[in-house]
Amino acid sequence: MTLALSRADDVPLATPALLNVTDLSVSYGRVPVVHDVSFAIPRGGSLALIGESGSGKSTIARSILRLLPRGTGRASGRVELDGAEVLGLAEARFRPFRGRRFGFVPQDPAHALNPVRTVGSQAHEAAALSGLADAGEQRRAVLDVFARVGLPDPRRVYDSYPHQLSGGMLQRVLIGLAVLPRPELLVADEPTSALDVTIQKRILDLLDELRRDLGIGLLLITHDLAIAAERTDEIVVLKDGRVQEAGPTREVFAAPTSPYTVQLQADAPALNPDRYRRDDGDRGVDAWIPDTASARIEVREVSKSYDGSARPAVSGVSFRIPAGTTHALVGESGSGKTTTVRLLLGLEDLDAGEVLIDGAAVTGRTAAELRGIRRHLQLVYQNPFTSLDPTWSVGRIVREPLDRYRVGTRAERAGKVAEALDAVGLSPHLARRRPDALSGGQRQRVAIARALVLEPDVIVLDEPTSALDVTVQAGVFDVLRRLQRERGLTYLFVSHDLALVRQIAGTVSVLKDGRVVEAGRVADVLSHPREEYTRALVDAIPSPYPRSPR
Amino acid sequence: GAASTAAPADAEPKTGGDLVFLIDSLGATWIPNNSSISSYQGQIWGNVTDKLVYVDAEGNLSPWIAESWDENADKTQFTLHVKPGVTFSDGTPLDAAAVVANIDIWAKGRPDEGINRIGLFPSANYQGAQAVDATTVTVSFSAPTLSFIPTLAYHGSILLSPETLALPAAQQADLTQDIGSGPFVVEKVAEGDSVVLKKRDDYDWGPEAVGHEGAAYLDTITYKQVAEPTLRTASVESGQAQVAYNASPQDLDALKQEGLTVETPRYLGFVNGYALNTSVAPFDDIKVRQAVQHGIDRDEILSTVYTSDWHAAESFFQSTVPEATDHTADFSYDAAEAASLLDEAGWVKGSDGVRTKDGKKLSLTLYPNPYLQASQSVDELVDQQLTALGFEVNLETYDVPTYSQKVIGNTTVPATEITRSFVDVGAVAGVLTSQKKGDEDWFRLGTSDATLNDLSTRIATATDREARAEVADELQGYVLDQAYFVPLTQIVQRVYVQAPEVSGVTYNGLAYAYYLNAWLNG
Amino acid sequence: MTAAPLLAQRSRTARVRGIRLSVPVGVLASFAVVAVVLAFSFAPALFTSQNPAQGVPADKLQAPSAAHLLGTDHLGRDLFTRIVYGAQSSVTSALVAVAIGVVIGGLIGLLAGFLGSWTDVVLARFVDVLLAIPAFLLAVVIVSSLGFQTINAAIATGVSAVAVFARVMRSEVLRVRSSVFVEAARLQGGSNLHVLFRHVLPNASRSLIPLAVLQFGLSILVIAGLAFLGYGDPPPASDWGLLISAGKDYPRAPWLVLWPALVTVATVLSINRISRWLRRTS
Amino acid sequence: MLRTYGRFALRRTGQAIVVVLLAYLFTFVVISILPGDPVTSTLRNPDNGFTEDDIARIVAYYGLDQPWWVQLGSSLGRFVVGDLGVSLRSNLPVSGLVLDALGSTLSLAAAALLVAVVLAVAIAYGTQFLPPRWGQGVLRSLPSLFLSVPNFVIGLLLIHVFAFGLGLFSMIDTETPWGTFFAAVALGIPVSAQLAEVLIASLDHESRQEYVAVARSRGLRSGALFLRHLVKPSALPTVTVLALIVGELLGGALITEAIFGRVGIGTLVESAVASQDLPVLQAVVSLAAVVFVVVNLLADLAYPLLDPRVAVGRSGRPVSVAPRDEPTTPLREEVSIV
Ligand SMILES: Nc1ncnc2c1ncn2[C@@H]1O[C@H](COP(=O)(O)OP(=O)(O)OP(=O)(O)O)[C@@H](O)[C@H]1O
Ligand SMILES: Nc1ncnc2c1ncn2[C@@H]1O[C@H](COP(=O)(O)OP(=O)(O)OP(=O)(O)O)[C@@H](O)[C@H]1O
Ligand SMILES: [Mg+2]
Ligand SMILES: [Mg+2]
Repeated sequence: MTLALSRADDVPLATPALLNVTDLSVSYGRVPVVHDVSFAIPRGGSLALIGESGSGKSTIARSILRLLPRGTGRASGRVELDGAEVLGLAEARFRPFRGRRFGFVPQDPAHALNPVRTVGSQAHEAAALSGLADAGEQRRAVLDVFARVGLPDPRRVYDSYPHQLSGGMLQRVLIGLAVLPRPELLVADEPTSALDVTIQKRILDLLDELRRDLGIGLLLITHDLAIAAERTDEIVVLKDGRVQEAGPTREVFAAPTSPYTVQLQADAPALNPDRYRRDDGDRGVDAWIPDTASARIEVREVSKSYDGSARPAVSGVSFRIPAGTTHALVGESGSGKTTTVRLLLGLEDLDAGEVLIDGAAVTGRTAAELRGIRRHLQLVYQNPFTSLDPTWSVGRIVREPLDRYRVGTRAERAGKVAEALDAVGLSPHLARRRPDALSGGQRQRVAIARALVLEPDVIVLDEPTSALDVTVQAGVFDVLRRLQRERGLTYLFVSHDLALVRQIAGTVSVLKDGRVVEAGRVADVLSHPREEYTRALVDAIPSPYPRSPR
Repeated sequence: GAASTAAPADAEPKTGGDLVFLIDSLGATWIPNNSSISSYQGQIWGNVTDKLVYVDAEGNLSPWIAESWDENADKTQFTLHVKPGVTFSDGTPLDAAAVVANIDIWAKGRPDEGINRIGLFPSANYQGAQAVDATTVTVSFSAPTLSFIPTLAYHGSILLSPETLALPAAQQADLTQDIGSGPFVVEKVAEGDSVVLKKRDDYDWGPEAVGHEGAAYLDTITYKQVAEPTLRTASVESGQAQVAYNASPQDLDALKQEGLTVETPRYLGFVNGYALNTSVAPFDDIKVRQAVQHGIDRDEILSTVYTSDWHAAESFFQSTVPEATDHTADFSYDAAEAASLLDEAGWVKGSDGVRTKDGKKLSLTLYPNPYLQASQSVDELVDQQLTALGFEVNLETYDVPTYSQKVIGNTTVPATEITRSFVDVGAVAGVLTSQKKGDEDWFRLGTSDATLNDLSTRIATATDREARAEVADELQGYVLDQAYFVPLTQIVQRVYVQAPEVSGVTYNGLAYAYYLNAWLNG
Repeated sequence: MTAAPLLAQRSRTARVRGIRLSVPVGVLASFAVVAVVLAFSFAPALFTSQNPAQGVPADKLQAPSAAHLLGTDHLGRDLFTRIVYGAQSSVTSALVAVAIGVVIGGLIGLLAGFLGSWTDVVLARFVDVLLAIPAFLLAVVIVSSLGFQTINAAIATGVSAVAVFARVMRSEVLRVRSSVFVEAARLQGGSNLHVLFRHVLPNASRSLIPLAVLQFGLSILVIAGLAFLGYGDPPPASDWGLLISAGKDYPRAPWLVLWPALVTVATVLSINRISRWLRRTS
Repeated sequence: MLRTYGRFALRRTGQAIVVVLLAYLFTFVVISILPGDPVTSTLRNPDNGFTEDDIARIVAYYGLDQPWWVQLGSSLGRFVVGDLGVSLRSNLPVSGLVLDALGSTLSLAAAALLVAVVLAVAIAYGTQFLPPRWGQGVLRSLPSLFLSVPNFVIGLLLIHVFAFGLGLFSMIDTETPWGTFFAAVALGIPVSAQLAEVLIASLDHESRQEYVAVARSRGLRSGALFLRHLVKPSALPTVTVLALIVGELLGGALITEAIFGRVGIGTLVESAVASQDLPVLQAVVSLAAVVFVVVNLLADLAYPLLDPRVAVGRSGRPVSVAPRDEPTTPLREEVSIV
């Protein structure tokens, strides 16, 4: 913070910073969450606020915009826009700043528009701020800005209700509405975290473009280090509401000074494509097994259509996974990844094709046989917040498969549970807690422990870390990698994060609209994508070295 | 006449005025035969219809529509002389033919069409009635029927136009179609809410005993249903109504202090008390029965539950019954006596205060009579008093339908609380034993008590009122001596709280308010 | 597509809750009131030495005084004693009502939600019928059929609450049944019964608890209403509703209505407060 | 859309009819559990002095001597063609009795609904915008208090203060505007509490939504914010609850009418219950079910039209088309009255 402060002091008085935040502290009720944060953004400049979930990023944004929850949230310190203090202004005097000088792009597009009013009717509120009184002119301005942010059919968007638009479209609408009155500063709170990588890239490009063309200052909030690195001039790293490090982005990345930043950088997959390749002889990542090797799992030409949707969710998907390797399924949202996994596990009925486990078909088995197969085939769900029964203790959750399959005596089961918890790096005293009392990373480890306890040979991981911070994510993958080495496990790993796939998978199938468009060794597919689609996916991986193409 | 009036003696009656009478309920159906004895609807029937005979508060009979009557020596044949010139409100004459039609339907009803007969009419002996000429009716019975003439004064025996009587039940149930000859006619009916009566200007045949000639003074009477007792009295207090029916006894003193009039006419009949069941323990033992008689402090009931308007029972009958005689000594309160009677009978007090004998507790269940408003409180107090004596008392309170299913006719109920009116003491014969079909056998003696059998027969077959009165005295003494019956208090089943301006109301022997002679002061 | 921010949001509220777990004063007071009422009903003799059914007739209708804290009724019985002893039947009957609602309604909802198909259709129609008849009317009809006693009023009240519990249970079961952890349990080799009793039931019944507490308060009122109309136990029973309805006949002794009414209001208010708190914390 | 909506409407209407018939049946079964019949028990009044013979003949007249299935069959047969039978108590046609009573009860219920809605909206608005903080807190605790007071206590209180104390209305003619107003207040207060709770909860919920903060970031004033953004989404769940509450009004009328001395469905029920008047009870219960079912049918049919987030699925069921985690999308099957 001292860094930022001194920088702000360096700025000549004639050109005051656009935004100047000094010693900002915020508390909710009696709980302080942000401590003495200071930074400044020059006119047309961009600054990234990064940090793990809960570090206080949104809280800072809301204090600047004076959108803290009434009653509980309290901010102190100074926030100056163009040299004018705004934190202490009466609401009536602050209102003119809203929209016209501060634009806001919220974190979560799905909840940022009134669900029972059309997009257009809400857009007029923004258009009115730009001084247009006539409804016709307002409408024209709205349609213009929708076109500007790359919405394909502005008229349709104008007439739609929010739920009729995709997340990417909503995010563009929100950006459009925020820039429509041409504010001086745009505060964008994780504008892309909810979106597919391909869309994410488009949105970030759009923001860059707007900033360039309209001279808007940008406060970009993100937890993704790579994005910050790629897109901003300056960076402030937060942890637990305190500034860990601040300065020009390039400098911070080149020589991080705080241990936290160092760790963040190490954990971000996009910044460390070779993290796991250092362990030599690791088949999971690198080995390419010839077609003749017997597959632990083979999926042949499986297809599935859900009732009522015209297009099959999965159609003719095939891949094979040799024992002890990691296969990745990638593709954008809705491309059929989860459906493929569910077909493999027999959670959905196949329309066509077959699934072979150790060369034997799964379909047509009795319930008892299926149960026997599943014993060796475990699934870790995408979302650790819903996959654990909230009324059960961790110990009981992990013990459940043992109880169900009647494995060993009571004492033996207790031993296995302890082992499994230990294997995922959870301390034994957590066994008595309920899931609510655990962090997301801990919960996902519990889910993994539950998958491990039966000592299966195959674990299917459906985006196991998409809900977690990078640091936590890195911890989970460390565990998975170690277990694979020790036990020779086979993984099927589902993700839309190509950077992560590059780190940990050996082979990959790229899905698009339910079909495999490309497959092969990760190194080959990602370095030399043959398909346009794959290339788009690869390009969307944020590059750690801004404005210096490799 | 028995006109009780609150107005100063010199007040002149005023014509005109509208009286609002607040009533708990307007009862069920308006089919005359089915509803005329209702404590609620009886109020209205009494003002829109006439009867052949009038009975005053002391039980004296006097002529009304029957100007006079003759009876033969063995009381099986009666001749009624109908007052000429009486008409129903639709203009048809109330003549001998109309009287015959009415007596017939009282006696027989049309049960297959849903029309009851009149319950207390001596139907069993009824042979028929004939119109001898336009004003003379003869009625014959197969056995001596001393109770016939009093029954004509009974609240069930209301005279209606023969056209009304011929209507099917569903139409009779519509009060506006029921045509009477009384001082008021039905003006408007709001089902379940109110009934408005309007005075009949050409009315001129009120009972001689009431001492009023010509039409009524009041223009209208509105019977309005207000279920909450406190709201009824409060409405009279605040001047929104003139009469509140059935106030809580507890309130009466305070109401009087506020200047309201409280009328507590008693009807003719049995006193309030328990008919004990001699066929079940512990009342198969005369000592226990007597202990209950002496163990109940009637003064405490009167002072706690009631007010000075209530009277202690002096006998088995209300003291307004002409045949009633004073037998207070047989059942006076004496806790020590009661206790020693129980000791003698072998009931020993245990550590919990409850007496036992042969391992069985001296327990008793009381069923408050849902037809008597204060019955609940009285039984609660009796519960306290008998508990002190070593009884274990339970109270079971039921609503009317449940009560009639579970208590009435149930031969295991140890003590049945009686509230029962009659206009002729001959009715008593029907409740004592089981000698005849239809007898109620209150004490569950069957025909085992020869003395009672004899007394009951003599009452039933009497042909001479004087002689019958002596039998009645003997009967009262015997029943109380045997402690078959435990009298509590005389019944005031109908309480009227009136605004001070209401004057000249008449209460007949059944304690209904008759407004022919009533007017509003000021 | 919105999983990530959603989750961030959820974890935040969890964290927020962690901070707020301290019990508000109002809730503590409510627990105190309920505790006193429960103590009344389990050990009435601790609070009063007088007899609820036996009074001194000479002392009838006395205003509150040192001898009779809350005054006496028309038979000279101590009102405080009657309220204390009345707690038992008021509380037990409300408990009976809630138990019927929870058990029958819960079972119907559980079966309808878990078994689905025609079981669901049949049970849903049955519940619709119960729901379509106004609860109080339904209670009156049932109590008139069972007979006018407090226990029957309690049963009737319980039956009229069945529909609410059944609906909530059913939708909870549907929610839980389709949840990921239930599927996970199946993958772990759990049978139908295991899933039903170990996962679905405990989770679905969690939201039934605040509802049951709320219904407890409501039942006290409904049973009081039935007693008021004369459909409950008669005196000398001293259910609160009965005390109010008997007391209203003595307008010159307003304390006879005031105190039982206040006790009822305080109890129900406390129960509602607790229910609200439970709903917020669970 | 139109086809599926038609199927949805048809399905819901069919269900509604089935529910009404079942309600009729249900009442019959419940009342018939009781041994004995009302006619016998009235005739048994000892003052009447009837013999068992007399009683048997009268009972036969009412058809009460028939086995229950015969009675059920004939009454159901009549019900289907709209004949409600004859009251056992008053011997008058049930349809006439019910129609007479209905007017008064409907006006009472309508007035009570109005009172409840006005009160609830006032309370809910106050909890969001009343300037002193403690005032908001007080308003927040009002619904809970309203829900804790037995409604007969409220009724008695109003009568003693306004009828006898201030003389605003009389107990003789209770159908005057003031009389109806105070009865409506007594009936409406508990209902307003439920409405207010839902309204406050959804206002609280909505105002915590991100879109409200975002709208505020566009510089909207509080008033505009409330009108444009909060009213409609909070009103939707409230409408649903409102429809469910209609039944409550009919049930509550029972006590309110008894206390205020009004004649209506409530008093009709009370007397019918006291005399086990099965035909009347059946008619009233079915009527209540019809009212409830029709109101809720309308609410159901309207919902997919009102809320853009709810559409009718191909199966003819309303489905939420909003993101799954959207808690403000109350599919009617999930809404419960508490
Ligand atoms: N309305 C609130 N009331 C109380 N505490 C809150 C509130 N909102 C956030 N917090 C707490 O404040 C801290 C900072 O939260 P904030 O939303 O600013 O984090 P963030 O960095 O934006 O996280 P994320 O990456 O998950 O969006 C967290 O501990 C959070 O639990
Ligand atoms: N239960 C279902 N019923 C109908 N359609 C479904 C269902 N589940 C998925 N789909 C559809 O099938 C297609 C593939 O969905 P799937 O969940 O497999 O995608 P995904 O690649 O896992 O996406 P994401 O990255 O968002 O998890 C999508 O179009 C989806 O809308
Ligand atoms: Mg945030
Ligand atoms: Mg998926």
